[in-house]
Amino acid sequence: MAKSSPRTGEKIVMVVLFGAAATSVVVTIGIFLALLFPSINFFREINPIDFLTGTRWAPTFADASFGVVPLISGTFWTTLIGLSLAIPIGLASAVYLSEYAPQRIRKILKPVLEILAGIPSVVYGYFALFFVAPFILNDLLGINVGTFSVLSAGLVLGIMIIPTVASLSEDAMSAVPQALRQGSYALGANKMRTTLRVVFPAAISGITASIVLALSRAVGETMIVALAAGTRASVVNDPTDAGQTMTGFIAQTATGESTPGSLTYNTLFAVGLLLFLITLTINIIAGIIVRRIREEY
Amino acid sequence: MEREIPTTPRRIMACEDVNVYYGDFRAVTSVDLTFGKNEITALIGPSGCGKSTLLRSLNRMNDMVLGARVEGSVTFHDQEIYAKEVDPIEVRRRIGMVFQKPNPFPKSIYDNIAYGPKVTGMKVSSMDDLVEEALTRAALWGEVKDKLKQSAYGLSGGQQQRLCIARTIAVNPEVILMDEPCSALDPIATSRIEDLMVELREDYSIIIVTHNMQQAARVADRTAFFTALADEGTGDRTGVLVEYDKTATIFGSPADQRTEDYISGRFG
Amino acid sequence: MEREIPTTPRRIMACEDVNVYYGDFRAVTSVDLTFGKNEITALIGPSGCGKSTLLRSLNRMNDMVLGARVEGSVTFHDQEIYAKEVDPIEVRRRIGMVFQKPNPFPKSIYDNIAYGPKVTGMKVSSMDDLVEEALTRAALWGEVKDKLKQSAYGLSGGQQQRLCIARTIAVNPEVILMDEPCSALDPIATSRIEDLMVELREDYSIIIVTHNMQQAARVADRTAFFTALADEGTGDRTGVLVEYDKTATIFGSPADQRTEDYISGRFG
Amino acid sequence: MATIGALATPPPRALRTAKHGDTSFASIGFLIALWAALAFAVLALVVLLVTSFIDGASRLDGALLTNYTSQVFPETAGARAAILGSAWVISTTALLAIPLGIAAGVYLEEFADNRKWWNKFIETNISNLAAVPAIVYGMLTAGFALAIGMERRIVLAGGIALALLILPVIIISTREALRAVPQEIRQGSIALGATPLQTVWRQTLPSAVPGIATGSILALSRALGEAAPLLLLGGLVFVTYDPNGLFSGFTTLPIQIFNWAGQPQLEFQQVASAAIILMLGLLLIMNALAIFIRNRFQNRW
Amino acid sequence: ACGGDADGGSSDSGSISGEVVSDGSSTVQPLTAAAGELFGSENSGVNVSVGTSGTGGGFEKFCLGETDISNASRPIGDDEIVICEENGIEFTELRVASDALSIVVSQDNEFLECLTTDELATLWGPAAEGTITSWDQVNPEFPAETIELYGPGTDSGTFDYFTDEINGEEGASRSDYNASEDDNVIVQGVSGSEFALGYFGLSYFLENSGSLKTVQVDSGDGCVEPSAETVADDTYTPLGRPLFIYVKNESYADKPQVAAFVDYFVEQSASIAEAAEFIALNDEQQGELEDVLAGLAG
Ligand SMILES: Nc1ncnc2c1ncn2[C@@H]1O[C@H](COP(=O)(O)OP(=O)(O)OP(=O)(O)O)[C@@H](O)[C@H]1O
Ligand SMILES: Nc1ncnc2c1ncn2[C@@H]1O[C@H](COP(=O)(O)OP(=O)(O)OP(=O)(O)O)[C@@H](O)[C@H]1O
Ligand SMILES: [Mg+2]
Ligand SMILES: [Mg+2]
Ligand SMILES: O=P([O-])([O-])[O-]
Repeated sequence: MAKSSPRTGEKIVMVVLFGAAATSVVVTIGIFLALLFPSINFFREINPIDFLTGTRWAPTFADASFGVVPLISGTFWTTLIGLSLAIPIGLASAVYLSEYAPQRIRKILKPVLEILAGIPSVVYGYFALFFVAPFILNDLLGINVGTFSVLSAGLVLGIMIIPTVASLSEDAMSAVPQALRQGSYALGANKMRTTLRVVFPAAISGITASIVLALSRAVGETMIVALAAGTRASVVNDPTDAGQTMTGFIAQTATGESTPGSLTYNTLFAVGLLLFLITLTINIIAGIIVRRIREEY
Repeated sequence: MEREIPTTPRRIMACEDVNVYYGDFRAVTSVDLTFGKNEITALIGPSGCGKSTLLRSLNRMNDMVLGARVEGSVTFHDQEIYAKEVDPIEVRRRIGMVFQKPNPFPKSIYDNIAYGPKVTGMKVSSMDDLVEEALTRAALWGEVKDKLKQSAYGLSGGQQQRLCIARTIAVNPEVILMDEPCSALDPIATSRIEDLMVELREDYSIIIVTHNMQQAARVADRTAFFTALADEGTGDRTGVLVEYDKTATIFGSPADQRTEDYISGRFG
Repeated sequence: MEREIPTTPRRIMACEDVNVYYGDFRAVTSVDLTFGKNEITALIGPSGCGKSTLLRSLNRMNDMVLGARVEGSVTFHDQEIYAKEVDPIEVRRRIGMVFQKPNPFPKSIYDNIAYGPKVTGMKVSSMDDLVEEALTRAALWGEVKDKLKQSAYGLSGGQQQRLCIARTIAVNPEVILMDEPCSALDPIATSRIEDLMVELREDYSIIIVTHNMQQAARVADRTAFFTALADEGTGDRTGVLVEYDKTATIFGSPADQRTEDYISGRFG
Repeated sequence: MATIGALATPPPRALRTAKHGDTSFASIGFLIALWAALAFAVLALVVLLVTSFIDGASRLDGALLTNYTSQVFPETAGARAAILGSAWVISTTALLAIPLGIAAGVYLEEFADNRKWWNKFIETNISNLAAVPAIVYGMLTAGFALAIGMERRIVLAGGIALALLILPVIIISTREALRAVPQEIRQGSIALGATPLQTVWRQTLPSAVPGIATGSILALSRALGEAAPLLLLGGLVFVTYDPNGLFSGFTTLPIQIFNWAGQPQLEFQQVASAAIILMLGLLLIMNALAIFIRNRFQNRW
Repeated sequence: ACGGDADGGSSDSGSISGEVVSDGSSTVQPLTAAAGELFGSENSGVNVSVGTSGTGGGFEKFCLGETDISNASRPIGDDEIVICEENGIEFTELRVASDALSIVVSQDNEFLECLTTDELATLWGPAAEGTITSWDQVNPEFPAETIELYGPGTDSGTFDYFTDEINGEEGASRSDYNASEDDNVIVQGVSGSEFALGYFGLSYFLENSGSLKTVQVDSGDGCVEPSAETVADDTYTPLGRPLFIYVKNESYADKPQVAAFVDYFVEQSASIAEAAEFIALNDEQQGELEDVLAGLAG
């Protein structure tokens, strides 16, 4: 709704509404500044290159070292494992719900799946720690993991983001016009081919968006990795090892000593800034990709 | 109409006592119709009289509609298409369909045509040739031959509809069903499609639903006029066949008063 | 048509050199039209020729469409409705509109009618009386008087459309614009609406867009025929007024060949 | 060029083939794979619920609701302070985020001219905010509290952090709910002489209420389960009094669970599991409510 | 830190009410929480809140004046004293209980019975980082299996105490171990692997003696088991340690609820330690404690 010449009262309301929308920008700027100032102090003391390329992370030890690569490797592995579980399961669930499930079943199953997304991540953390690692991985699958491993944290993280992938992809596929399916059936295509070759490609921008959101969730998830991935900040080469993620470090350190102004405090915010920039970059790139795909057709 | 039309159609498809239900609601009641080979048959009648419903039951597209159910006999080359052992996928390949709103796939023009042959597993010696031929037959080749790799969404409405016809031709059906194929198009695009239908009649049998009586008069060999009556049982309105004859007869000297009222614009 | 129609309309609204743009695209080019008081004026023409666009520019509904822009003069009682000091809200109250698809609000029948008077701040001595009168005028009172508190969605399509007309009448407009008000309705509902329009003509001036030429012939006093031509500047198709005259003249002896072609079903 | 022509009049051929039908081997295999995926997801949920239940069932008692946590008597420790703390924080969150989110959603969906760069910018910005890690909102609030000299571990700070976290979710679901209201309803109202604002207030927004309510409940249930941002605010772990205002210290259920589960005594592990069940129960109720609203009040346009 | 009913009156047992804000050591937290709880059962108007920022984190807040009491598992450091002085915070140190910093391994572990302080230093020293990864590097008699280490994080007083005593410098430690302020994480980690080792306060061991066992420590006078007795008789060296609360003098003087709480804490230190499963002070230590308190009150 563009122009209109509202009365004065309406103009005031409109300004208020605009203000509400603009709050989001204020929040973003706020986040940026809140992270930036302590980070600047951090980088006064620590060379940014060393920070980004160093492979020893021991910021609070006597022999301190600020190479963030171990944390990035931890985040990378938990995210990778989480997505490798969530994308296939989530997409397959979405395809079933959107293309195959009878209306009645869909109405039940979709919300049931969404419950997975709503379960507190603290609960998931203990689930990974007390159930997935000892019983599923060690006993059932015979994969030898310690109590803490990026594998168990990543898998449970994957379970948590299944509904993010499934629900949004399902929305995208359901939004594909019925006319396209009919067109395909009328050419003698069966249901599987129609799904894979017409519906799926037509929904690809929505599906990509769902995966990106799941990716951001995985990168930013804190409690699961803080509880189940371990706290040893070494570069992770083997997913059955323990490791620490960026969020895990923040959570662990912030619960303890984090007096404003201290180097530890600044370190937290430097890692926070890095985390924020990573998710932001992912989203901006994904936004461009999604738009590109959409424009093509 | 300079064309000779046999008194009885050379049957390629037929309906016998066909009733179509949506759940408990009977949308079409007891239709008998014989469709002729290499003819254009038009189905006309006021909105809601079940034309689309009947058309969809001719190639089992109704299977896709929740709650839809067909009773009676629909045959194609004298085979019952609703028989247990019949594969509906094969039915739809051989009885193609073009829809009211052009519905190209969000793919390139080329891929739109190649899609059907690929998914139906047709043995094709040269896909390029097949695409060219289908587009040529749909009178579209000249306009698109330089942009085969571009998205079909860049075409105008009329071009898109011809693309959909080309796509249907590419899987080599015998019958083409069209549900108001021109109602979303402008007059010029409409007349191109009408010309195309007349050409296609040489190789295919065409059944078209149209709201536009002039269109039926212009292109159809035979016309069936439907209307909606109160169902004797439920009182709901249900579609019935009023009259079926050569188009010239339907428009010139209809046997039924309701047909005449409709044709002359007194209702509808 | 037993009715006397003056040669020149008794002007209530008029367009002068009206052009309507969507962004850079000119959808309607240079239209001059005078609408008569207590007359029904029909706008006809093929799809996409800008009928709806022009109609929406008569009560500034286009203000709501992103990118839409009206140039030229549209007057109501000789006042420029696009003048700076004019309140579009007031324009819309005095020039009501009825849409193609019946669009009752998801409220009770009563509240649907009462909505307009409430939001426009009309001083109403008895809302009940006003509701009854609007429904009576829209020939709906008898059918709904016992279920005023029930949801409007329980009504049939035809009843819903009459409810929308009643709702429009309730704010007491002078002109009622209708955009294909019957195209979603069955023939019986259509003929009730047509009867209603003829009745309403006594008190209101009506401008109707229709695809159905028979409908124009049946109800309109005057008919304007539009078509779409290639714009001289851009080459895009743009809507132009071909001919405007008494309905009898347009359908009986049109001055323009294109009108005759359209009327006789040779195109469109 | 004869590919089609030659085939155009084939001899009548049987309509029966199994090769391409929906009963082909590939089709069935595909369907089974889909089922398996969905079964996995549902199974994960069931296992999670069942294991939580087994561990905590013995402590699902009245004391869980009415007692404070206890260092001395872990076997009767309760979540009273955490339940009340969660209630305080979530109410604060709701009061902050819902009106703001709805207002922003209404502006963007109903009034913003999305060709204007600033509106586009706001839109992009909101979708990016939706992906910002929860813990970052905790850092923002901590930084903000520091800047204005506000205490960090109070109800208000927790409410602000969680409100910022769910704000984008509420904006987005408000917009979706508004978008689902057909354009015809707006046009009908405008054509009767209603102002755009009246139209929103009396037609569009009421019609969108079920959708907005559903989205808001789901967002709040997410906030209820969040611990990370509150940890950043130095969330208290041993609270044995009822929070009594916006400036009161507090603990919440997830933080209490986190703390209990970190204690050595078996009794604490049990009460942690019981609190998990309590929280899952709350969550299921909120989800069920959202689904109920979605199904019950969904408008059939 | 909590804006509770600071001035609300209480109905029962006298007139004291208000807040007692404490933070600091996670080792001492159960002790102070137990004290608060026992105290609260007699003085329902008083709210004692107990944070767990770690000893170091607690002192930082304490020296900024944010808390009344700071829990500590090591004595306050010189640099911390400076900050307190800068901010005009005067305080009193009260030793309220004892602890045996315990080295723990899994019940499944069969080769670790006793470690010398030198072996501990080899295992945990900064030089071990990335190099000492297999048990046979610590002692050739141990199996050639990968070492898995768990310990408290750097905010922890336990960490400070351990590194000071074993590695010779506070904060000097290898960093490639699983560090956590949450001692139960250490319990989980160590009990999960027969080649894992960790350290924390004795009470965590006592609660988990089903899945863990302690390693004796040899500081030159033979292997000694950590226990209440060996701590009380000072034979568990160097890892037997005092636990403290630090009280802000101003709070003790101005806030009756703080004074009442601290008095209670000192008087009942034995029963509080018992309730929280800590090692109570011996008589001599209890006497010293009461003297210090008398000085503060006087
Ligand atoms: N999917 C469906 N479910 C239930 N009823 C349906 C469905 N499709 C159509 N109907 C009903 O069946 C009747 C016939 O509809 P159909 O679409 O076949 O009519 P039509 O003659 O094609 O009308 P039109 O000219 O408007 O396209 C109508 O009453 C319609 O409401
Ligand atoms: N909101 C819009 N934005 C951009 N272009 C539009 C918009 N609405 C209509 N148009 C274009 O303006 C031209 C005229 O459209 P309009 O809807 O007025 O035609 P019409 O004569 O009412 O057609 P119909 O009979 O199909 O309703 C068309 O080319 C159409 O594509
Ligand atoms: Mg139809
Ligand atoms: Mg129109
Ligand atoms: O939490 P600490 O007792 O180890 O400081």
